[in-house]
Formats: sequence, structure tokens, C-alpha cells
Amino acid sequence: MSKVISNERIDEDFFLLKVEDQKLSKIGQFYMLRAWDSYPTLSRPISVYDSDDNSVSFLVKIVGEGTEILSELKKGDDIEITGPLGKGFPEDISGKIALVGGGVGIAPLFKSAKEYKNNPNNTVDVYLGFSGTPILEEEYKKICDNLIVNVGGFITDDIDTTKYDYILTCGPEIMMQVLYKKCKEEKTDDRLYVSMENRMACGFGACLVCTCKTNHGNKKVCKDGPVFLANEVWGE
Amino acid sequence: MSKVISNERIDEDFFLLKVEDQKLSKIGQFYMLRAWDSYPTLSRPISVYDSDDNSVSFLVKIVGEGTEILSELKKGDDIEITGPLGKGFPEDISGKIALVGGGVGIAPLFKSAKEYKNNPNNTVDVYLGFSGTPILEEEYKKICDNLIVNVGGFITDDIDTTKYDYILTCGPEIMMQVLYKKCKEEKTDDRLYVSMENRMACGFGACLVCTCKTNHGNKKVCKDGPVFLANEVWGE
Amino acid sequence: MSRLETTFAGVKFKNPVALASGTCGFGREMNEFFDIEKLGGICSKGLIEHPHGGNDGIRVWETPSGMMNSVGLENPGVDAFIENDLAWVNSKELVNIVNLGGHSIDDYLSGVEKLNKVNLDILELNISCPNVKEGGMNFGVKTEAAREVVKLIRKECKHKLVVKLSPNAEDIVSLARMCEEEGAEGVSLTNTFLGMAIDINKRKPVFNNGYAGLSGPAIKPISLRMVHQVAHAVNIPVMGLGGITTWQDAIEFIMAGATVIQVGTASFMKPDISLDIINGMDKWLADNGIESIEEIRGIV
Amino acid sequence: MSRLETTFAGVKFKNPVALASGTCGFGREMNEFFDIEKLGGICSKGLIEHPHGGNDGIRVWETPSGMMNSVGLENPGVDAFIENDLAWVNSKELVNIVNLGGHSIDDYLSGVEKLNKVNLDILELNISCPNVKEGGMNFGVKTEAAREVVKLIRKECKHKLVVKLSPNAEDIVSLARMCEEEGAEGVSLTNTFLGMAIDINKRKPVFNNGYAGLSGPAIKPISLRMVHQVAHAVNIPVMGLGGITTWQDAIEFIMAGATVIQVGTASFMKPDISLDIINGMDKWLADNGIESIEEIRGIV
Ligand SMILES: Cc1cc2nc3c(=O)[nH]c(=O)nc-3n(C[C@H](O)[C@H](O)[C@H](O)COP(=O)(O)OP(=O)(O)OC[C@H]3O[C@@H](n4cnc5c(N)ncnc54)[C@H](O)[C@@H]3O)c2cc1C
Ligand SMILES: Cc1cc2nc3c(=O)[nH]c(=O)nc-3n(C[C@H](O)[C@H](O)[C@H](O)COP(=O)(O)OP(=O)(O)OC[C@H]3O[C@@H](n4cnc5c(N)ncnc54)[C@H](O)[C@@H]3O)c2cc1C
Ligand SMILES: Cc1cc2nc3c(=O)[nH]c(=O)nc-3n(C[C@H](O)[C@H](O)[C@H](O)COP(=O)(O)O)c2cc1C
Ligand SMILES: Cc1cc2nc3c(=O)[nH]c(=O)nc-3n(C[C@H](O)[C@H](O)[C@H](O)COP(=O)(O)O)c2cc1C
Ligand code: FES
Ligand code: FES
Repeated sequence: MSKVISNERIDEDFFLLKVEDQKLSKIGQFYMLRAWDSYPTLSRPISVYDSDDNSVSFLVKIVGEGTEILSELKKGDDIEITGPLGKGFPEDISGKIALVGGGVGIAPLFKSAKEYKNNPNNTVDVYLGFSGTPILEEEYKKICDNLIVNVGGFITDDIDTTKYDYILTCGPEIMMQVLYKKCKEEKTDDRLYVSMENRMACGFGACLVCTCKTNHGNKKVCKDGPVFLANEVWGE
Repeated sequence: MSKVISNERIDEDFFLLKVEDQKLSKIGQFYMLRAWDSYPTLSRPISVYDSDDNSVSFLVKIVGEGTEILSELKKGDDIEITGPLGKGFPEDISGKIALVGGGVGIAPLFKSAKEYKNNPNNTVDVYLGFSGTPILEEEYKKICDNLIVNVGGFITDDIDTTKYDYILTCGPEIMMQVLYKKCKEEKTDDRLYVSMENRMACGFGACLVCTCKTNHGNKKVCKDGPVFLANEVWGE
Repeated sequence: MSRLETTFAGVKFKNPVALASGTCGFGREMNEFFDIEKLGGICSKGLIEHPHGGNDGIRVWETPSGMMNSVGLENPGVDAFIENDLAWVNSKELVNIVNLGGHSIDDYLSGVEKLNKVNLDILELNISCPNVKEGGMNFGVKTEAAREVVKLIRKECKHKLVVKLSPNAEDIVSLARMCEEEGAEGVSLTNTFLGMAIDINKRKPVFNNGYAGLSGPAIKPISLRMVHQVAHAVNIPVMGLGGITTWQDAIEFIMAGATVIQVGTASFMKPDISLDIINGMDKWLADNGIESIEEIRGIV
Repeated sequence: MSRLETTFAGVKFKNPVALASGTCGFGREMNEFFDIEKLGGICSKGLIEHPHGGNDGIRVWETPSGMMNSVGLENPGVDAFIENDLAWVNSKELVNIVNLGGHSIDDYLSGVEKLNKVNLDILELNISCPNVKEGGMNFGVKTEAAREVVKLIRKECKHKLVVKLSPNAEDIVSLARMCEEEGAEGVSLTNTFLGMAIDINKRKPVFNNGYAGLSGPAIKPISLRMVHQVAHAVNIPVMGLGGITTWQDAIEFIMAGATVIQVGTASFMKPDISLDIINGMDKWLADNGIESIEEIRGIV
């Protein structure tokens, strides 16, 4: 059981939840969150937004019963966080890196951008697409070389994929697929990593409900992913 | 939907919950309380502890999941209160009245004592029995002529039932039955009223799960009671 | 609200939402909370020909997202119902469904005989009561045993007949087909699921009867599946119920093939929850440009 | 912890708590969260003779106090299991229960043949898989159809055989009796309940298969009732499961007659919830001066 350090409402839909935690997470990993006893049944998978030696933070969008309960947590409340889980973004990469997020899919990109920037040879551009009011622009601006924000349009229109050595994306599946198509056209699909979303039960590889078909056979999004090479998932 | 005005923790086990409400309740009535959506399934029956033109208060003991949730409510929180329900203590009585409560069964006696005291001809003695630390002694002292408190023993030992015209009781069934036996011996059982407790689903007479056998046939604790003449329930 | 209007076996419902038997008395108590004429229909508490005191001991037990009950058909008897309540329900503008149970064929027959003499809209035959003669086994478990009851009642009963099916039946689809074959105007399902709870400190079942009937949101996925199976297997209309709590649940049951849905346990959460369900359905139909609920019935 | 020790069909369990098939992989992932040797036993993910990719589309759907799954027996095949996982599980001090499924009698037979050549403690035969040849109807629904499978497997299988019963069976008691007659060493129940969910906006079932298996606290009252019925009808030991989430639930199943209990869905709430259950049971026994769990088995 962990304790909530703070819970900050960003706007009607989003909140930033900070929880006591000493575990070290890797970029693109997630936790299973649970701030209730036996109802609702399942815990909720939420990506690491940020973390330090004593805490982990989550950027969460309220969509249903579980995220609603999480949004009401207050400092000092108990929360069960199981993790970090999964295989996240590639770590030891260097060069020109683009991070492309849509909606709450921007969450795992924050810590990722920060870590990539730790290598002075890297340039890190962050592309964020929002359908409604954009959030956390200032925060993302600080941790990357260039921040490109698109509101109401297609963030995928704003990127020249050929400029990058690595392109990492997280967001609605439809957005990621458009980006993949674009990369195919621009022959950059070999450098595209996608963070997949799927409904989960265990979150740690034991139940096989989160399977994602890849061209290396069935993979577990929770254990083998959530991050995959786009070609592995959508390639022939 | 009503709003919580205040929620005051009395000790580890008890709290006083005050809710906005303009409905007029009669002494010994109860409400069905619910501060959650669909889980747990059933609402919780709780007696009126006190009320005024704009509020109703409940004295609640934490025993399980539902009362635990209620205990965590804060000022301004939403709560569904259905009621007032049931048939409470007799209203237009006068004379010497004893109110005998055990444990959280003391709750409905507070407002009852106050109302009986509105008639200057009445004398109202309150007997409270506690197995653990007594609560609210000062409050009860103010609203009656004599307050008798018993801790760890049998409050039923402390009463001479022949002194009273009316004896009203609420508490653990075993306590009420001991009192009934005593009244039988002292030939005062005709003036003893008991507030029965039973598991409920609807709380308003529609489902028949709260049936109590009486010598006038099956009665619904929620609708025909919770208050009955003791002889009706336990008499031959 | 005409987009919610529907017809069940020739009986017009202003909307497809009825209250389930045993969860709304005979309607009077509900009417203190809201105008029951806003409902499509109401099913009476299960009646038996003669008055019955019901079961002893604990009668209700909460379970995760559900509850178990062991009321045991406590009821005032058909005569008392006719004398005290029937006229009142008939005076209300909604479909009056009378639920009839019985512990023996004779019970059923004499109940039907009495009800034949009065007005009501639909008779809902509850064949899930334990059959005292056959050692407590429900009439509604085995298709061929149930056929005997349904055949007889169908012959005697002058009202529209809807048979209420138990989810504890060995084969609920064959049971429903049998009802169709025997001339029932419709079926309703599901009744409660046989469940159990044990008081570990007393080392005894919670209920004197050992088992009791499980209802509420917990059972919804199973009831919905059964309604889907049955609605696709018979040509008579289906009343769907079992755990319906939200308007979304109700739409699911309609899409699965139910013509009318019933709300039971959910009324204990909020006495007028059925109105929320009616309003929610109506709004959803409007928002989706659906002119009649019948357009979506059985489309899944 | 000797008061929790129990024997199931001659196999010693250090405590009566096992993890349920399909909810704990082959144990490795669980072992990252806690030492699985603290468990009484573990059931493998359901194997089929040949690898199987499982179902397409949504595979999990949350329901009130439950969940539905439609994994569809995705599994690496018996050979891969033997090659990659079996030795590891056997190296652990706990009862190794291997769960075997099949879509045809041949599937079952060739699975058993392969497993006959290796060591394991108990073979749990899942007869609830849809039988492809018979149009998707489960082997485990009708007693006489199931008898065919059980008879054959019993003859071939050199391991202790526990048959896992489906709550969707027409008559679970007769099914269990049949297993006893055919020489199974035990039965386990329940598997998941067939349920349904509909996506009202898409106007389609949530699951590609239409129906899926309901598990979790929601079903506990029904599973407990079935375990009680079966345990009182047969003389072979019973593994009880279905919605067990707390140590109180576990005690209820034991009192109803289960010798061993299995924890499934609850592990998704908290990976090591089974340890809470073990510790809670042990403490309760101690507090109540009960020297062996076997004293309370079946006392209700
Ligand atoms: C690896 C991973 C990382 C994620 N990271 C984040 C994040 O950082 N921030 C964030 O806001 N959201 C994130 N999500 C999505 C988040 O898990 C869902 O929005 C959340 O589970 C919804 O729960 P709910 O109770 O509010 O909604 P409900 O609709 O009530 O949930 C019902 C059930 O469906 C599941 N579910 C519903 N939507 C989704 C979804 N989009 N993905 C997976 N399961 C879903 C729930 O987990 C639950 O079991 C992530 C999902 C995955 C798989
Ligand atoms: C008419 C009436 C008036 C009451 N007045 C008060 C009061 O003023 N203050 C107070 O603290 N308590 C009162 N009670 C008892 C109170 O209803 C229960 O303590 C409460 O329902 C327990 O809920 P839970 O979720 O905390 O416990 P759980 O044990 O988790 O409840 C599980 C289920 O059992 C029912 N239940 C459990 N204990 C009781 C009980 N003793 N009586 C009835 N149902 C029970 C619950 O309502 C629920 O349906 C009253 C009961 C009745 C019938
Ligand atoms: C307290 C209670 C009493 C019931 N009594 C009857 C009855 O008399 N006759 C009947 O056919 N069904 C009876 N039922 C079953 C309901 O009508 C309904 O079939 C079942 O509860 C499932 O629906 P639900 O989950 O919406 O409650 C009763 C249910 C409850 C909860
Ligand atoms: C995701 C999932 C996968 C399952 N896979 C299998 C399986 O492969 N073989 C099997 O016999 N049962 C399988 N089951 C059923 C469980 O073993 C168990 O019987 C059922 O879930 C009821 O128990 P529970 O409510 O504790 O989960 C599975 C259940 C779940 C939830
Ligand atoms: S969620 Fe269980 S294996 Fe991925
Ligand atoms: S609780 Fe429903 S009749 Fe009393």
C-alpha cells in the first residue's frame, strides 16, 4: 500500500496524481492502480508520467468509474500501485528523437523526453495533439528541444519523419496508424515505436487477455509491451 | 440527492452525520442512506438521531462496508437519503416515560426524549447501556430529566419499570428481551414499546424481506414498524 | 414519449419498462415515491392461491453487486389481492401484470380460476417455486415437468399468459420453446439464481432454507446471455430482466431481443430508478435518431 | 502452518489454496511477486495438445463485481509447456496441477498421451471447451456426452484425474456423480459462467464470440451453492472455486465441502491475495482452536 503525495486537478478531464514509491521505473512502463477494495474488480493500467527517488506520478484522464475514484484521492490516502510493469521505450538510443503523443497518450512521453535529453548528443522534439484544450504545454516545453502542439487537427501532419532517427508514439490507435502510414510513405517505418493500449486484467503476463497479434506471433501488451516496433504490429 | 452539512467523529466506532433535509420526521423513524452509486447493492437503514427545519442527523456505528463509506463523508459531499420511513414511537403520550437504549440503539432516543420533554407534564428518564466507552452523555443529560448510564453491565438492572407509564426501548434484541421479561415480571409489559431491527432491502414495504412475526400476523419492520408493542412481538 | 411505445403479445406498453415481481409490492408503496403511471407496467408480488407466511429466519443477504432473498412467497393470497389491491392497480394507466406462483398443480389451478373472474392485462406464471410434493425441486427445472403445468394453465387461463423462466433450468432454451409450443403468449426471464451463503461463525447456512435467490447487477451478464439465447429461439415476445440497473443495461436487453424489460433489485437502490431508466432510454433513442424502440429490438 | 495441511485424493497440500487455471500463467509471473512455494498448489493455464492463438477481438470486459474473459484457450501447446515450464514448476514445493483442454476427443487424447510421459501431481481436465465438431456446444453440458470424454481419458491417463465442471452444465450434480462413477479422483468447480455484454453504440456483442466466461466475486454465491450440492453428492474430493476473494470466502467453500480451494480472478486485484487468504484462514483456525482444516470441511 502506498500513500498519495498530491493530486492536482489540471482541468475537467485530467489530473496529476503523485504517489510515494521508491521503485525505479523505466521509460514507457506502467503501473496497475487500485484505490479501492474489491469493487471495481480490475485495477487500472496507467503509464508513468514522471518519477524520482521517492515518488511516481501519473497523468490520468477521467473516463469512467475507476479513473473517477482515482481523481478523488487526497494527500495521505492509500493506493495500491503494482509495478513498474512492461517493456517501455528503447533506452540507450541517441540521435534525433521525435516523441508523438495524442490526448492522454502524451503521459509516457514526459519522463521519456527528460531521460533522452540527459544524453547531450540527443535532440528531442515533442509533438502533442489535442482534440480539446491542450494541457501541460509549459511543462513539456521545458524538457525538450522543440515542442509542437496541434489542437483540433492532426498532429501527424506536423511532422517530417525523415528528420528523425527514432520516432516514438503513444495515443489513440487511429492516430498511431496514420503516423505509421506516413512513415511507410517516407520510408521511416523501421524507426517507429508504438505504445499499444489494450484492456488488461492481471497486468503482468499471467492471464492472456491483453494479447496483441504481431508478426512474431501473439504478444502480451502488458509484459512484452506496451511498446513495440510498429512494423512488428502492423507490418506484413 | 442531499448534501452533507457535517460529519463529526465521536470515537473510533461512532460518528454523527448531519445532512441537509427539509422533510419532517417523526420520532423513531429512519432513513435509507446511500452515499455510493451501485455498489454496495443495498442502502443502509439508519434512525433519525435529531432533526430541525433544514437538517437531519444520524448517529452511526461503523460495523461494515456501508457504514465505513458513510463515515468518510465530508461537508458538501452528496448523499441519497430516502425517508423518513416507518412507524416510530407513540407521539401523543404523556406521563412518566422511560427511554432505554443499548449501544447504537440510543440513537432514536435523543430526538424522542426532546419531543416528549416539550410536554411540560411529562417526566422523561433516559437509560443508556454501553459495553465499551459511553458516548454523548452530556448531550443526553441536557434533554431529559434523569440520565442513567451503565457501562459494562446490564442497563436493564437499573430500571424499576413500575415507576413509568411508558417504556420505550431500542438496542440489541437480547437486551430488549431481558427488559421485556422484567416488565412481564413487574406486570408492565403492556406499556413497553420496542424498536425492532431487521435486515432490509427496500425499506418502504415493497419487498417483504424484513418481516417480523407478531401476534397480529407478519408485519414489515420497515413499514409497520420499526416500533411495535413488545407484547405484539413476543407475547403469546 | 411515443418512441418508447411497444406492444407485447398485443398488449400496448407506453414504454418497455415494468417493475419486477416481488420488488414493488402491489405498487402502492412505489406510488408514494413517484407516479407509477409513468411506468410501462408493473408485476405484482408473487401470489399463491391461499395466504402464505413465507420463510423464517434471515430473508436477505447482500452479496458483491447483488443480494440473495428468501422471502418464500409470503403473500396475502389471491382473494385478498383481488379484494384489496386489484381495482387500485387496474385504475392506473399501466399494464397490470399479475404474478402467480404455486407449490402444487392444484395451487396454480385454483389461483388461475380465481383470476379468470377478474380483469388484468397479463398473467405471469412463476414456475420456479419449489414443488413441495416433488421434494422441493422446482417445476421450472426440467422442460417436461414444466410442460405439464404450462399445458394445464394455458388451457384454464383466460388471460394472456407469460411464463417466467428460472435460470436454474437445465435448458432454458428448450423450456422457452416448450412454452411457445404450449401456447403461452410470451416468456419472461430470468428469475433469481440459486445461491448460497454460509455464516462461518455459526457454521450454518445464512438462510434457513440453505439456498436462496441471487439477483442484482452481479447476474446481469448471465441473464442477458439467456435472454439473447431465448429471444433468438422463439417467436413469442420476451420480457428480459436480471440485474438491470441503468438505461444502458435496458438497451442491451432490448438489443438482445427483449420486448419489455423489468427492473427488480435496482429499485432498492433508488425507488424511482425505473424512471431514470425510461428517461435515459428515451434520450438515447432521440440522440441516435431512432424513432421507435422496436427498431433496435433483437438487432444483436 | 500444519493446521492448514490437507490431503486431496492422496496428494498432500501444505495448505488448501491453489491458483486457478488461466489466472496465473505457469506460475513464473506470480513468482516475481511472491514465493509461490507458499501456495498449496498451482493450476497451469489450460493447455491444448497443439499451440493455439486464442480468440480475436476484445478478451476482457469488466462487469459489476466480476469480469468476463474470452481468451479462447490461447496456449503454447503441451510440448512447449513440457519443454519450457514443467521442470520449473516441478522444482517448486507445491502441488503441480496441469489443466488440459481440447476441442475434440482427439485433442484430449493426444494431450494426455504426452502428459503421461512426464511428472506432474494432478491432471485437471477442463471439459468446458466448446466442442468444435458439435457446433461449439461444450462437452461439459450434458452428462452423457461428458461421460464419453471422461471414460476415455480416465482409461488413458496415468495421473490423478480431477475433472473441472462447468456451471453451465444442465445438471452439475449428475455430472459430478458421473465423474465419480468413471473413476475420476476428484472434481473441481466452477469454471466460468456463460455471460454476454453488448456494445450498444456499435450494436454488436462486445466479444467476437458473442458470449464469454463470467468470473469473480459476482458468481460466488452460485459457485458456493454448486460446490455444496456436489460435495454432498459424491465421495470423491472437491476443489471449490468461483469468486473467492477473502479468507472468509475460502472458509465458506471448505465448510460447504471443498477440500482444496482455488483463487482465480481475485489475483488480478492483488497478485499475492492468495497469501492473504492463506494467512487469514490460518489465523481464524487458530483463534477458534481448530487444529486441522479438515475438522470443518463439509460441516455445513
Ligand atoms: C499500458 C497502458 C497505459 C495507460 N496509461 C494511461 C495513462 O497514463 N493515463 C490515462 O489516463 N490512461 C491510461 N491508460 C488508459 C487507462 O487504463 C483507462 O483509461 C482506464 O483503465 C479507464 O478506467 P475507468 O474505470 O475510468 O473506465 P471504465 O470504462 O469504467 O473501465 C472499465 C474497464 O475497461 C478498461 N478500460 C477502459 N478504457 C481503457 C483503455 N483505454 N485502455 C485499457 N483499458 C481500458 C478499464 O481498465 C476497466 O477494466 C493506459 C492504458 C494502458 C493499457
Ligand atoms: C430500522 C433500523 C434503524 C437503524 N438505526 C441505526 C442507527 O441509527 N445507527 C446505526 O449505526 N445503525 C442503525 N441500524 C443498523 C444499521 O442499519 C446497520 O449497522 C448497517 O446497515 C450496517 O451496514 P454495513 O454496511 O456497515 O455493514 P455490513 O455488515 O457490511 O452490511 C451488510 C448488509 O447487512 C445489513 N446489516 C448489517 N447489520 C445490520 C443491522 N444491525 N441491522 C440491519 N441490517 C444490517 C446491511 O444493511 C447490509 O445490507 C439500524 C437498523 C435498522 C433496521
Ligand atoms: C425480494 C425479492 C422478491 C421476489 N419475489 C418474486 C416473486 O414473488 N415472484 C417472482 O416471479 N419473482 C420474484 N423475484 C424475482 C424478481 O422478480 C426478478 O426475477 C429477479 O430479482 C431478477 O431481477 P433483478 O436482478 O432485476 O432483481 C423476487 C426478487 C426479489 C429480490
Ligand atoms: C482470464 C481467465 C482465463 C481462464 N482460463 C482458464 C483455462 O484455461 N482453463 C480452465 O479450466 N479455466 C480457466 N479459467 C477459469 C478459472 O480457472 C476459474 O474456474 C473461474 O475464473 C472462476 O473462478 P474465479 O471467480 O476465482 O476466477 C479462466 C479464467 C479467467 C478469468
Ligand atoms: S493483462 Fe494479463 S497477460 Fe496481459
Ligand atoms: S425492507 Fe422491503 S418490505 Fe421491509
